[in-house]
Amino acid sequence: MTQILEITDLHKSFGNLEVLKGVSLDARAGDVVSLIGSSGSGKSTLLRCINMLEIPNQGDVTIDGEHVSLSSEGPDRHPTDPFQLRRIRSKLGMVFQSFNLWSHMTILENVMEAPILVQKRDKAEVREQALALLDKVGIAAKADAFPAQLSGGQQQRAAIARALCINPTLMLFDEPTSALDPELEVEVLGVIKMLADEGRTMILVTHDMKFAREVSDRVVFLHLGKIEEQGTVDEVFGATKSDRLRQFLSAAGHA
Amino acid sequence: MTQILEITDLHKSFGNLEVLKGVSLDARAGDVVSLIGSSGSGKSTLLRCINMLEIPNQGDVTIDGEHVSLSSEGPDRHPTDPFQLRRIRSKLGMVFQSFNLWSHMTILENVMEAPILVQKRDKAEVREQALALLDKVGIAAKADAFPAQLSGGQQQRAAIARALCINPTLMLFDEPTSALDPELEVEVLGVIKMLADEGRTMILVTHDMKFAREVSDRVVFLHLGKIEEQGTVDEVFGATKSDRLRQFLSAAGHA
Amino acid sequence: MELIQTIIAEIPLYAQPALFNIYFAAASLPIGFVFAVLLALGKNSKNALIRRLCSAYIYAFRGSPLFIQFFMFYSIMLALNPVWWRPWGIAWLMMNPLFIGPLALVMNTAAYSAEILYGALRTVPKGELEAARAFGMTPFQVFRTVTWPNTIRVAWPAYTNEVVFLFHSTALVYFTLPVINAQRDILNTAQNLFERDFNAFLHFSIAALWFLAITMVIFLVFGRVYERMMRHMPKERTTSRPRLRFGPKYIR
Amino acid sequence: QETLRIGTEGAYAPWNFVNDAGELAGFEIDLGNAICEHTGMTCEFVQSEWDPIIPNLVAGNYDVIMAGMSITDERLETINFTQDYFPPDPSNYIAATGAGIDIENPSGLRIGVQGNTIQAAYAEENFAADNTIVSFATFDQSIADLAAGNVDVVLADGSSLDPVVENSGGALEMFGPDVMVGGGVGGGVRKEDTELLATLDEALTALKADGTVDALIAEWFDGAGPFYTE
Amino acid sequence: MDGAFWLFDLVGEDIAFWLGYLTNGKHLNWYASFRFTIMAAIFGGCLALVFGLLGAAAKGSRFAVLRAIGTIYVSMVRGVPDVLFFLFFPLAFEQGVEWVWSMQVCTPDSIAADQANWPPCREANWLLSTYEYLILACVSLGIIFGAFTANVIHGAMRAVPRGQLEAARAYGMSEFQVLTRIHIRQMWVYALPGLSNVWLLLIKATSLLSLLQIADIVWWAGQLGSPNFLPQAGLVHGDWRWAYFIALFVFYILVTLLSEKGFSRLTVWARRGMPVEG
Ligand SMILES: Nc1ncnc2c1ncn2[C@@H]1O[C@H](COP(=O)(O)OP(=O)(O)OP(=O)(O)O)[C@@H](O)[C@H]1O
Ligand SMILES: Nc1ncnc2c1ncn2[C@@H]1O[C@H](COP(=O)(O)OP(=O)(O)OP(=O)(O)O)[C@@H](O)[C@H]1O
Ligand SMILES: [Mg+2]
Ligand SMILES: [Mg+2]
Repeated sequence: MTQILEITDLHKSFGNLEVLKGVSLDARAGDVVSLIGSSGSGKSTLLRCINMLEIPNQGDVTIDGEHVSLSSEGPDRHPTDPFQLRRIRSKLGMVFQSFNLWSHMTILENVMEAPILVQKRDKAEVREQALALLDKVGIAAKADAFPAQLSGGQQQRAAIARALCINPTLMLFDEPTSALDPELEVEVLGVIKMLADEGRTMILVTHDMKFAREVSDRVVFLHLGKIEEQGTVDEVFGATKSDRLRQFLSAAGHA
Repeated sequence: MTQILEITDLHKSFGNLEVLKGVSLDARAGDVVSLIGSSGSGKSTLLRCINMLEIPNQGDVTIDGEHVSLSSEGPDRHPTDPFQLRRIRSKLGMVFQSFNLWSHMTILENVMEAPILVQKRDKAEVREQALALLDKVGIAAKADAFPAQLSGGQQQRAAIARALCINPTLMLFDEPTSALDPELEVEVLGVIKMLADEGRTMILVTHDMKFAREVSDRVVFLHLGKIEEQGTVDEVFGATKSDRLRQFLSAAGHA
Repeated sequence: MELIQTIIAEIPLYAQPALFNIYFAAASLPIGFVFAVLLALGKNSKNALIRRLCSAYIYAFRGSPLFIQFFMFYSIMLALNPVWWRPWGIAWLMMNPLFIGPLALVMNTAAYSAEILYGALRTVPKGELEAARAFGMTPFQVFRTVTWPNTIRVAWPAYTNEVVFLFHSTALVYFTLPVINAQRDILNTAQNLFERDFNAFLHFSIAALWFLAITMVIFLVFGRVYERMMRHMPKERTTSRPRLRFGPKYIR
Repeated sequence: QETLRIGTEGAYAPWNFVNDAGELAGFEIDLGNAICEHTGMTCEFVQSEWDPIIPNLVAGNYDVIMAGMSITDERLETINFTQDYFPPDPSNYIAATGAGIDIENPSGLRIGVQGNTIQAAYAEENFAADNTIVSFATFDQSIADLAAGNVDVVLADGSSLDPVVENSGGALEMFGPDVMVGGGVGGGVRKEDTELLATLDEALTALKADGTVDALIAEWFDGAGPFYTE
Repeated sequence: MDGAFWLFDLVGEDIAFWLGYLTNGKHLNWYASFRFTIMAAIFGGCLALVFGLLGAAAKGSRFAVLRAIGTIYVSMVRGVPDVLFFLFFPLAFEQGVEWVWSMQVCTPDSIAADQANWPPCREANWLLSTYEYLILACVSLGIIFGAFTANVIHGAMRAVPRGQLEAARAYGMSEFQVLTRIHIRQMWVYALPGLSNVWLLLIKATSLLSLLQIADIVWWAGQLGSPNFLPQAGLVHGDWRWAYFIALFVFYILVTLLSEKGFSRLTVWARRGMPVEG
């Protein structure tokens, strides 16, 4: 299967704090990769490096065979080709922990904004797809509401629809349910499960081990900025090798 | 023993919501009475009616043999004799859930303020007592610190010292530990236990059944604005009569 | 070189006029502050009539230009002169710009400061108030122990800005009131000098410099006081601690 | 056709003022128009506050000041004047009727004047030591303050005070000696505008000769004069 | 007055007299002079918005020089009274223009011939009439209150939640698209309360127009209220200025009231759909 994502030896520092210390990771089409790890281990940072919301200080990211061109390594590193960056970003559907729906637009406008503005697609066609997606995530009735009028779970589902509408090659989820109450969490996890079953390629940061076990093809355990262990669900949860991971899993089990 | 507190047929409504529906309660010198009950049952309201932070719509409160004079019954009821009210209040030491220390005064100033201002006592004498009390609750070293520089547990202990310094006839505690972390809770419960052992008269609203069992002479279970059951610790916890209380206690045991 | 000499020669010309600006500010601030406290308490009162009256006063004086207030006050005082001030023998005081100026400024700053204090009054923690009441304090004692210290601390940064802008508005006094003998304030002096040689850049810049310098002194002093007031707040907690910033919300 | 821009105050009846119709009117407005007619120029009146009226002339906002301005040596240092179009006229004291003010030995008085006038200069020179001089921006204001009792005395042009006394219903009266200051009222022009000065002088001479000036004076100053014709 | 007899019959002598008085030419001039105030407020307000946006852009710029200019501009009005600026800007502007012009037209002879300190020669003199002063007043108001506006807008730009912008970037919007579609659009919501304040300040500052030799409502109020003793000049009356100034006082309060109403409407509109806090 085709390689969708390839990260090689990624380093990222904030000032003096080195958050990622050489991470390599890849995902093939249809893979669902869960990133787990304790708070502060660098999961969000890694995810944000994939679509260059954070620019890695060192290391490369290749998406769908296209290498993101960055200037020479160091803290001042920046993308050299803004057009390429935008093209690549528009293949990545990011779902944030705090939804980040644009609060001044209706749900439908939120979903249609990027396809029309960035991908320059036909408005009518986008609209059709947007409505279909909203229907799929179960909030078609809310198309003309504003984000603030929705519950957290509905907002997150809208955010997923927004990400889907750009027909992304790769979906990125950063703890998509941790801002939600347990009841609302269920709604959103249901949608993500559905996408996983459809065979979408996804990278998923989560704290919910049960859910990770359920949807992932591969699980990656990040610890202090490095990948401490990775493998299939069975390998990681069943035959844990690292002490750290065992410790982490036992703590997570309690919570 | 002398009757310190006597409440007869107390009613209190907020607008259309009747929170207390006829509560009668008394406490004799040296009694430690715990008020328990689920959230919203009216425990805080009852406590606040004792020192007239809320004025009951109906019913009487007698403290240390002195009947608090109120105007005719109804929603506009108010104290008719502000001097008497202040005199009675200065016999009641109230400890709030959220401490309510005066943030711009040092701990020592907090403790000394009411005795000097309200009871017109001699400054040097008050100071001596205040320092002794701060020592007693274990925060003598913090006398000159400001509240914001203290941990929650220390703040609550300071609040207890403040209440003690007016030599109250009756101490009122409204969930004094529920704003605290479990570790800090222990500190404060220790101090309250010490006071109970000293033989102080206290009314204590609490959610901590274990603690209630430990310190109380009598336990009062409030439900939907009425006293559903009351008696000694053994009667209430050992030989529970009401179904409601049994249900409440089993839920409390889980938490 | 010549320019520098001109500037240096010019600066002291404003020293005496500056005293007028300082006088106007110094005379009106304390009185205005006392009124402001009363107005703020009135606006916060339970009594509907008092509340309405105080709110209306504050609204009127914040909602209209000080420039017009000066004219209005002078003409009203003048209209009252034959019926009140002269018969009572206090005309010498009531009609003096050194009195009417501060009077108008007092009425004005009282409204602005009252709004600031009112906003601060509403942030007084209810729990602290209840604690004071629970100890049997009288309403006045509650005010002294809890309400006032909390209010003034919250209001201080905004009040500092109000002081600066009151000081700035003293520049309007001699644009509106008759001039007694040779009393002139900074701006008047600058204008006078300008009308002689048309050197706008020199005179107005020096006048601005004087205002700026005095403004800085005000900020320094009020900032010091604020530091002392806020001793009880840990320095890091910037959220609960309004920063003293040179960022006025209102001028007139 | 050349334009003559005339600067005036518009608050100094009967010399120049805004009437109830909202138009500039008064002796100097009529005179200005007469001059323009005589010289074949177009008149344009520009209103200016009194205080900066000379600076505004020098700055070029208008070409001639006709604002009841007396010819004085001090002013002659900055600008030129045409020949007078109103002869030297006494200034007078005005006060509340029966105030009993001893103007010969004044002390502790509040003396009102319009700022930057010859009367202001006179008061400054003679009374400043023992009295308070209150300067107003306009003549009207000084009278308003006098009527309200805020000043004890106003010193101003007799010609302007006449209608005030006449219409005050007996509340105000002129008293004391005439004060002779200034050298008549003339039009102020910039020093370098010698040509304009000559033109205006020539026009004034002609208008005086044919009685126009005297007729206007008689019309606006309640029958005063004639000054310039026999 | 002859034509107004029917009025006398209709409403009685007193009212008819006052109606006549309040509609005489002088009063009509007063009413007409409100146009200066309104124009100054509207054009001054628009300019303030323009200067404010420019100032905020400069202050938030990536270039240190622009940032410094922006910061100086924004803090400029803080230390010095607005009246001073209001007097100074028009003079400075006039003198600046005359100075540039004098380079073109002045000859050594004409400079020598000129007596005054300014302008260098007569030919370079720029005559200011009411409308030119009005334009200068608008520009001054724009500059002064533009500084306040810049401050408000700068703060509002920073108040827009970062997540909103990150989401836009994550979907591949260009920086310009992020700025126009999301950032500026949401900025208004946070800026409106501050802008409302600045607007009220600006309205109040329009009362200063008379300082620039503009016969505005304040000047006319003084004229109308001044005592008049000359029958030829119209109704003989005492000092009525207090009444006229109270009228202006009330006028400004009403304008403030209306403005606040308008702004709260605007806020509701701009916030539609957005979360309400506080
Ligand atoms: N913009 C930033 N500037 C400075 N430090 C940052 C920044 N973003 C993240 N960090 C730091 O980098 C470290 C890793 O952060 P990151 O958000 O990637 O952790 P995480 O694994 O996602 O944790 P969590 O589960 O709490 O979200 C943390 O110590 C964090 O404080
Ligand atoms: N000031 C008030 N105005 C209106 N309603 C009030 C007020 N104070 C309390 N209530 C209502 O009265 C009811 C009882 O409140 P109270 O605080 O006495 O309950 P409680 O038993 O102390 O509960 P908890 O354990 O949560 O503190 C609640 O429904 C509460 O919402
Ligand atoms: Mg994270
Ligand atoms: Mg409670």
